[in-house]
Amino acid sequence: MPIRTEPVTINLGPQHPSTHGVFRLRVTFDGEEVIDLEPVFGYLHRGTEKLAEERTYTQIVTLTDRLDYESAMSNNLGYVTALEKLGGIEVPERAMYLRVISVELQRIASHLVFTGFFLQELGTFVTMLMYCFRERERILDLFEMLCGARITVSYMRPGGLTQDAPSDFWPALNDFLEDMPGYIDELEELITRNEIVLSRTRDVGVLDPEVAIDASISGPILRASGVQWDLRKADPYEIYSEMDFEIPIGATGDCFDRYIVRLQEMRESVKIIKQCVDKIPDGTVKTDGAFFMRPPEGDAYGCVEAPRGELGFYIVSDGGISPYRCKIRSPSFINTTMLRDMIVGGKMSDLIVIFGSLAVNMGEVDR
Amino acid sequence: MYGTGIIRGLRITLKNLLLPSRMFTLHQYPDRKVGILWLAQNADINPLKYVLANPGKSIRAIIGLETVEDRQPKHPRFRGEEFTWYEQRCTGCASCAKYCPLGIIRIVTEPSGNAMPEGEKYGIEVFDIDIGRCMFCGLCVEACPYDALHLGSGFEEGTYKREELVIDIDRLRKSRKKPSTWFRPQLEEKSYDPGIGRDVDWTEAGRHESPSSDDQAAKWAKR
Amino acid sequence: MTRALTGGELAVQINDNFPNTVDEYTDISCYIQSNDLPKVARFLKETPNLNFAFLRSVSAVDYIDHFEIIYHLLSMRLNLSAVVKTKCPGREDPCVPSVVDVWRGANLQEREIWDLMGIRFDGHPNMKRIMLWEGFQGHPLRKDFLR
Amino acid sequence: MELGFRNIHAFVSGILPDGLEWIAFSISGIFLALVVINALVGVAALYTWFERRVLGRFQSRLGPNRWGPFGLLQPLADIIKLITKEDISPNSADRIVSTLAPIALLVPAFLVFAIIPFGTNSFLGDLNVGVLFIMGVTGMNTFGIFMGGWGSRNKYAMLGAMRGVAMLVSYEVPMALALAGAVLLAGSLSLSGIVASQTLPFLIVQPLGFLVFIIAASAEMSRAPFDMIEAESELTGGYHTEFSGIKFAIFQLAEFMAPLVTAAILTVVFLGGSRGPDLIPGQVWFILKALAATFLLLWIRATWPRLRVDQIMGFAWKGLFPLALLNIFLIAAEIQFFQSGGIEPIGVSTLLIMSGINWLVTGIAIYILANVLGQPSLQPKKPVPSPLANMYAEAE
Repeated sequence: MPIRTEPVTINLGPQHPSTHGVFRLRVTFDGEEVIDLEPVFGYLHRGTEKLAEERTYTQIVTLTDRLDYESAMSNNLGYVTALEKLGGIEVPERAMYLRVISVELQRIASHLVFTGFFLQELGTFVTMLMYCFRERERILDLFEMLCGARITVSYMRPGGLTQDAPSDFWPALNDFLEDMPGYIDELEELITRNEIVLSRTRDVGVLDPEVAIDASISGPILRASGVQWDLRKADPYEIYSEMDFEIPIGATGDCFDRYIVRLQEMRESVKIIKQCVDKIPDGTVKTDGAFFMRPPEGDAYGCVEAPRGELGFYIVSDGGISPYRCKIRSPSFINTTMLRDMIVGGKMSDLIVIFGSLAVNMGEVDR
Repeated sequence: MYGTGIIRGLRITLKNLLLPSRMFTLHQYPDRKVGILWLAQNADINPLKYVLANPGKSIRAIIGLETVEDRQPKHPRFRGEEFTWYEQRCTGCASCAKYCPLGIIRIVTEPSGNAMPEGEKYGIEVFDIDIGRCMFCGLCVEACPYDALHLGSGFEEGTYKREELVIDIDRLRKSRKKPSTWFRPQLEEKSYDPGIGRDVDWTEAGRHESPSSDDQAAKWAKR
Repeated sequence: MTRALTGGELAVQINDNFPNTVDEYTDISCYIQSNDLPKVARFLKETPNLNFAFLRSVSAVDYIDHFEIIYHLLSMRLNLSAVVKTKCPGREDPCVPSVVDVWRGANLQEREIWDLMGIRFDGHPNMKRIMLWEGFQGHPLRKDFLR
Repeated sequence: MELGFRNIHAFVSGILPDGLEWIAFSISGIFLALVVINALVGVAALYTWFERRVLGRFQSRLGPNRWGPFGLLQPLADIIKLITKEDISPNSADRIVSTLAPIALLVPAFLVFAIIPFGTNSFLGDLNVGVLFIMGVTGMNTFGIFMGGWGSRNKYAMLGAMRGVAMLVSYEVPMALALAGAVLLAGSLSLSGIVASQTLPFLIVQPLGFLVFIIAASAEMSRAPFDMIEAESELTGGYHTEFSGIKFAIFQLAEFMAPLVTAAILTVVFLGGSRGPDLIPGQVWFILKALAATFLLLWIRATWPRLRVDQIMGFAWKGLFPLALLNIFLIAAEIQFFQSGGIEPIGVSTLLIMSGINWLVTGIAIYILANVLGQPSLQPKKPVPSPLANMYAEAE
């Protein structure tokens, strides 16, 4: 007698431990195998682009904090980069160095969050999450010194920064830079050679470089596929052209490569920050008048390499005090394009691992 | 060899279990349990002497009941709640209200104010800040031309009702003046720390020394 | 350093192959007629000396009398960038051809534009609302959307 | 006087007049059951505290430390909270099955303890088919898990239950085979007999059996790295997703009993039970060894991620099953060779020779198996930049 089976449809989310916020995946299973999947977005849609149209240019900085709430500094930088391009504002050199320091710290913090949650989804019972958050806490302390807030920093302003770093920031930063390589070594020893992690992530969710480029995927996911493309090298903003660092890439584009690329990026970030600390000049960090800026009529697209990929802001100005249109190209949103193709055919556990390896942040996806 | 990687992982977790530097990285809030050694060290006497001196406390400490208050130290720049506002400095210009991205500051002025050191000023009738919606971006502080509004340094403002989160003028007047040094370099120069420091008087909170009449005369006479 | 192709350079290249498709061009961008978009897109992607394989972003701007769709293109092999725009007149059911066949990366972004701006993309495989729920009235990013 | 069924029975029938044998039997049985179950629940509650504290330390957290000295009253607080909570079950759930599920899961754990020899004797006296009893009873928890998943009418729970049944049934086999090695060596099915024959702990004599047993047992109790039944990042809790209140408490109790059961069996079969230098009483030896075993299980739980469902099944059949067979074959051959037909117990010197051979064979077997199972694709590859991008290009 043939056994009658039928596929099961499960709503993974909007509240589920592994969906990084409120996100729903409508998954159809045949036993343990995923045969269809449809992502459902929009649970965290706050209309940031519409809100930006009725705020002044400086006020929008506070909105950008809330896009990718794990990397507020990078969002700030992405926005002010676009705005400075539009308004033609020169940034003082010290401000650029401090910006790079804070952005790279944020990259480390964001990658630590990724690592922690990725391994949590692989099933390490909270341990790695706690280790990664312990390290991240020190970065957040540094942010508190810089700007008084830990997550929603609002540190950057068009034409510079709100404030120079306090005097006790530099010793604390040096301490952190000395400890961080050891932490990364520890993480690497804990996980990188772990056979369970390897067998769970190797050759899972492979993304070919051609497909990745075609699907506009950016950031560590693109680099894990073997495409050596990083805006910090390709189109250097701020003072990245003076920095000496490598762009790590992956070999196959599977989940493991996405993890290992991020781990190596943390090392490179430490390297960049060290160079910045050595080279930082004295001077002011602010530009007069930029707080109340009115850029000329026109449009500009500015982009930075945020921890999750290319974060772009397309700002159209009509000469007024607030932008006519402020479009956000959020990396997380576009990186989910290939979700279905990567997951279908895998097991349920693969689904969680692949989705985790994309490091999608819902604040940024839904905006 | 295949299979050794998982053994290394075990080594790292054991290291984290045993090494004190990796163990005590967590602050328990708002108080933490202390042992007898810590108590003795705090009292700066020999542990043995301490036990003899305070047997009750020692027993409590040994069975793990003794706690001391322990708060996460925060940087003076910490952008906290309960804004610090100096009525003497405020002219009622409402720059803060204009620059608030959420529009949660409400100011009502009346024109018959008395004269204050920085010039003519409006009397302020209403100054409401709805910190239920505030995100502590600090743009109001940044916009204040007279350094009248400062961010506070606290973070324990839990209430049972949203309405209680609105800070009105009476509360602003009465609250302790412990401004955060965020965006206030003049306070930072004095290495003021709201966590441990005293209250700041309105004369100290400004970013300028008030110029003497001679200076002012000299400055304006040149033009 | 990524070199931004000026609108003029781009217009020359496109006009050589497809006459009368370029409406106008400015320093940074070049306006294409919306009907010719798919073939111009394919040309931009597959021509070796342009090779715009990476679609950075698709944006839409509401200029009251017309909509503008902006394609930010990037060529990773040549480190070139370009901006292609197209105009889409009319406020009742504006429609432009979809470029999902050329760049898969446009998939979600075009859906988002349909959702928030109300511009329909012809040939898109899954033209549904993405951020808002089905049955939502209006398109919030339009300038005349008041709520 | 040791607390055992025989002692109590003798005591009670001494008081009662003759001819009321059945009353004496019932009284002593119920009394013993009450004592044992309450003691075990108490121990399990203490163990939850231990597990949470140690896990907390592993994860550089503090663990429960607020309620009572060192947080020792935390389990009590948890129990009170869970008991007073509303017991919610889905509208369309199968009430009978879902109510019975926690009980079906908890009972086997208690049953096993009836025959574990803590000191020289166990509660129920010495059961001469102890190992068979253990295998039979621990196999029962499959029913509990499947009833929980089926009865709660939840897709996640159902998936967890299906995974659970497949995994538990598969891992029964290597577990039984690993125990068979010990039985062969001891020449007895009774647990006391196994303890008595361990002049050298079987951990040393047959490391392969120990390894297979501990892996299979951690799968049986669905602990990391085999916790896919309740994989909280995938199934949001697995078979007990829909349970709350007292039912959930019983599920948790059963779950925390599982390591205790495993540690007890492990101690008896492989660590020499209550044997040890006479300096300390046997019961203390037993507890110490069991604690060490639970710590090992905890340590693994704190470190390793979870395997995928097909990998878990593959590991059971391709990895553990051959190893367990090899172990049995090895032990049988050695007994045939060294004991040469006699029934007298094997001497320590012979056991040492045997363990030498076994350790060698274990190393070789694991090495070979690791190279067979370990996929070459797990080796790191050298990344090559794709020609599709050149970020240093200077366009003309």
